[in-house]
Amino acid sequence: MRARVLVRPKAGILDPQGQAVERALPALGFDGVANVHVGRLIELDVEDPARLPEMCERLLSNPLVEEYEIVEGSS
Amino acid sequence: MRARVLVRPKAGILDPQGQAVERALPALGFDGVANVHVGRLIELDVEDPARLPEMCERLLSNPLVEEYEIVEGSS
Amino acid sequence: MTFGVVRFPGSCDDVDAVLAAERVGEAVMLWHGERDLQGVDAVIIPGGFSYGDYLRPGAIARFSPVMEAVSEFAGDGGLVLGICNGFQVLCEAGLLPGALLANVSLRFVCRQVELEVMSEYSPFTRACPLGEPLSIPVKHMSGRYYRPEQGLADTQILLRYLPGHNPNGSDHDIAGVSNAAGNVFGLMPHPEHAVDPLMGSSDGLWIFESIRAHLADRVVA
Amino acid sequence: MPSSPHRYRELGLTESEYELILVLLGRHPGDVELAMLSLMWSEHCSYKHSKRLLRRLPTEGPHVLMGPGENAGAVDIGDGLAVAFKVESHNHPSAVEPFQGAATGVGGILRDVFAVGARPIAILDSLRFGEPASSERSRYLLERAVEGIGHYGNSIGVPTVGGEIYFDQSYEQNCLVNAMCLGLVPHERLIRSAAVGPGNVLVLLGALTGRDGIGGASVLASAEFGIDGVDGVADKRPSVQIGDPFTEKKLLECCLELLDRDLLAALQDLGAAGLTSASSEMAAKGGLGLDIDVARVPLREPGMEPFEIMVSESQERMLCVVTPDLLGAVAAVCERWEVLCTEVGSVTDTGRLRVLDGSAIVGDMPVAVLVDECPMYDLDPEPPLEELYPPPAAVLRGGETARDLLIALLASPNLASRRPVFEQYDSIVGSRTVRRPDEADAAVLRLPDGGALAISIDGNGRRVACDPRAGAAEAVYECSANLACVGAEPLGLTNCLNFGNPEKAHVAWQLTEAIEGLARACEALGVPVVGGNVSLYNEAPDGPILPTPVVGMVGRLPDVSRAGRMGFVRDGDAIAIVGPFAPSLNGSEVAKLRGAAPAGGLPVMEPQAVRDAHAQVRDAVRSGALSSAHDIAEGGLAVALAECCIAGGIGARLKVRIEGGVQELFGEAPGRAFVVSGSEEALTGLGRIIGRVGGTDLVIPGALQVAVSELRAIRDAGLVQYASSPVWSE
Ligand SMILES: Nc1ncnc2c1ncn2[C@@H]1O[C@H](COP(=O)(O)OP(=O)(O)O)[C@@H](O)[C@H]1O
Ligand SMILES: [Mg+2]
Repeated sequence: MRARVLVRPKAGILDPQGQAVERALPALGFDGVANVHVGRLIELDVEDPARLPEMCERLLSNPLVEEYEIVEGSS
Repeated sequence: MRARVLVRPKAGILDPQGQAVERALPALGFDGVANVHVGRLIELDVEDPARLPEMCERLLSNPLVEEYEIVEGSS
Repeated sequence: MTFGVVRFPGSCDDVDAVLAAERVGEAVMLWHGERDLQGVDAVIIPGGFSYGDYLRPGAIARFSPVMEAVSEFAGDGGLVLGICNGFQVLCEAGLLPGALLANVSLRFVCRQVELEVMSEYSPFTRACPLGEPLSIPVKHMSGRYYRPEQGLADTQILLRYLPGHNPNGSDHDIAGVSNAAGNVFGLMPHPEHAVDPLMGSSDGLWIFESIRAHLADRVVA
Repeated sequence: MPSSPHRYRELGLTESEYELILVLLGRHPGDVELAMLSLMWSEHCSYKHSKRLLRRLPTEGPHVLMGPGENAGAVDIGDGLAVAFKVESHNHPSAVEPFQGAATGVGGILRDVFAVGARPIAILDSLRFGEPASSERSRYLLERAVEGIGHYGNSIGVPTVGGEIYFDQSYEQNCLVNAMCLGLVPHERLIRSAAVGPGNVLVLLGALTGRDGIGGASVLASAEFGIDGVDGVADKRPSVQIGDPFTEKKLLECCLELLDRDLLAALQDLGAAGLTSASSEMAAKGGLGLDIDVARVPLREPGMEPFEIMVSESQERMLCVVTPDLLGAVAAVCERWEVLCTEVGSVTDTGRLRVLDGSAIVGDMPVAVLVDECPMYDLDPEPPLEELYPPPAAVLRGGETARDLLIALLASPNLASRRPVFEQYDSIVGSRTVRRPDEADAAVLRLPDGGALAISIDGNGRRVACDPRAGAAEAVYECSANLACVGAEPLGLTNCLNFGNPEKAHVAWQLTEAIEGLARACEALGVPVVGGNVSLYNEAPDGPILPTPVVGMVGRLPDVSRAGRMGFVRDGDAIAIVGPFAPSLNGSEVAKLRGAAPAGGLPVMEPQAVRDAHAQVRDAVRSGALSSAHDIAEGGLAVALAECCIAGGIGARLKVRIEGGVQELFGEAPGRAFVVSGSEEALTGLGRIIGRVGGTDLVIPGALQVAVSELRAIRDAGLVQYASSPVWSE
């Protein structure tokens, strides 16, 4: 099954990439953008989706500073 | 409106990160994983979602090597 | 006394660490795929880009067989020094508190920085001249230390960037921390690249000298 | 299936070239053959417009172990060691995708160096972009190219120890990204690329093969594919190559271990034209033949056609020849380094390159047709009648004081501090670097025997535009002067010739004259050319780039502890000018800031006098008698003095009045003269004493007085203002 893991910085953790994007967009004429956060996208085929949370905890994200979200059965 | 942009390496373009993760997982006892790709996740509040594609083309993704997917109204 | 320097695929400063360690003792390379630490007295996890730094710096390396042995070694009180990527690996492995995030500048930075030594008792800094700043280079892309709410006592902060020298936006100018037991130490600056005046500074030698002195005492005791 | 006749044009072959192919083969080439021929006969692989000219360059020398023809040249540095080095361009890929283009440029030159068995120990980069003040694109290219170079070099653990960057309108459409790599190798580990021993096995090492960089050749895609290609042919054929320094790091360590264990008979990197070029070159150099089975090549994507596999430019791959009895040992080393290792063919004595797809033969040509038979063209050089390059926008309006000029120069993109760039490069990994950027005019790397290597890369297109012959020679002299400043004697040089379209008479003239200038300067200094690269057709609708020969020179100094520095250090030291110094404003940075086109003659060069000056400074540095040495280059004497003050954090006061004003202070005559400091005794007889080190200001009586702190601040700010802050951390 195709699965998708979204990893984003935890609330309260400084996210310079998000800030950089937020700064860059108006400069390009895109206004009305706020709360930009940049994270990681991992897409993979897994035989046993039940093991995804464990994979996220142990490898795909760093629980101390990141939170993850699993989206199953995507494209 | 909250929107989500998923940026991933274009099909056929080398994805060293994806390869590295794919090779690492079995070593951690996670078998049955394939086609791993690692990309970028951008989440943002945007007043005019109609402009998202343009933002993706010009800043959020590099159209030469990446493709993007816009998921609106998320979280 | 013998240092063991771990070599991962993608380690870059492994040879440099060996050369530096050899100025105060012996040194051997330890291969990532093997669990045998060859009875070394101290372990160095060197700088570089283990596994290409893909996913997150240190995220993949921490799972290599040698790291199991290193964890045991640390558990038994053995001295473990993590430099730059090695620091990242030790944090990912949970042997050190906190995490290392992308530099605020989002740029790689290679620069000589001035450091304040916070403890004269640690096995990793005891030989450092009292009250003297150390001049040691940093070179990294992800060196911004994130200090966890709990789990890091001030006494575990062994190195700080002097005012105006913080190259990456680290919390509290933290440049190096130890575990609670004090036998595992990670730092972003590269002491192995400051062991000879010809290379700009020899202040980094104090770190290696401290380890040597500590182990020498232990043998006597 | 014979290739449909019209295709050769889309592949860049001319009618007459295709006709020659018909004669040589006695038939129409098949698709795979046509793809291979079109690449091997391309300018990039065949040097058809430059090879004859390159013969003019002197390549012999007492230290030369490998000259042009191998992947990298090599010179003896004593102690059983050799240094291998080469500079190569990656201009076009960098213009398309600056981060990956520059990164793979570094990856490619690294492979050229370890292809001869050397461990890469240093990288240098030479960059050219349009004007950062007026061009957002140029700022973007600068930002991303620098990140790409850092990404690859930093990740693979090879220090980037030096380089140069210039900005000029003419590079707006054609930026230049040249990368130089230098490697260390024990003589016995030096290996060539010539295939040997019919019956030996051809082994492919490293990354999977994908549709990278196929670009032009994709017109050969079989019709069916184009149709069923769901996301369209374009998507199926990415031509942007992605660099993977992690894979190359493993490949590098693996290759060096294979050589240490003496397991390889020949080694060749895969660069432009991938397997096609690598296999033809190996076969040609060995005077043998090769069979390659594309069905055995491990692929990254399904459904790749034989021609795609043969021309793919996927990075991080090497081709080697192994004797059958050693295959097991080779596989074992590769497994340890997690490097893919595949038998893809064998060496034959047929003198033919045969391409098989399993049992089917899809290509079979004499190697000579691929490598030697490509027609070589003579150029018809014509000096241009009117000026080729429009004057730049004037930054100075005239009437400035000397102080104003100095400040404007230090703030200008071409002279401002490069710190914002070189701080993004790891310049110290490897524990050899004893002179980092900004500490001396050449990078210095210590050697095991207590000596050191010195490296410098240089080229000034504006001056070459003024006078291609003299300007190209100046690049050689300036490199040699940079080496002298740290006490090093030149051993050899490499060069990259970046020019416009050689089929145009005036570009042909620039190229011919520049090569003549290089050759004469090399002869005058006794420095052999051991390798290089040519990048032509760097031309936009509104004209060619400035003629830009880039010279990379390597030298040696006996005692690393005496390596020279650029900055003034000791209060009270005397300051002297050494060497013939008759500057002119033509082609100078001041002239550029004043809006003058690069035109007018350059000051004459007395080779013997210059050579003597270099030797004097070199010997003085080696003897330890000097506190500092710095050559007078862009910005002339005033800027040279300012740089010495800034580097040392101390002032200087000239006691002589500088006659001649602007020309004397800011005029340029690079590669000839030096500003040195040291005790009065040390400098007497060495040069003309002009002042003293000391105080907090740079003082030139009757001309200017500026605080060193102010000079530094201005010079530091120069480039920073153009550095668009990055959005992603790679
Ligand atoms: N400007 C030059 N001066 C001297 N040698 C050159 C020059 N340009 C190319 N060469 C030599 O021609 C050979 C082929 O160059 P190139 O195609 O760049 O090699 P590679 O394919 O290994 O990168 C190399 O040995 C190179 O050193
Ligand atoms: Mg090559």
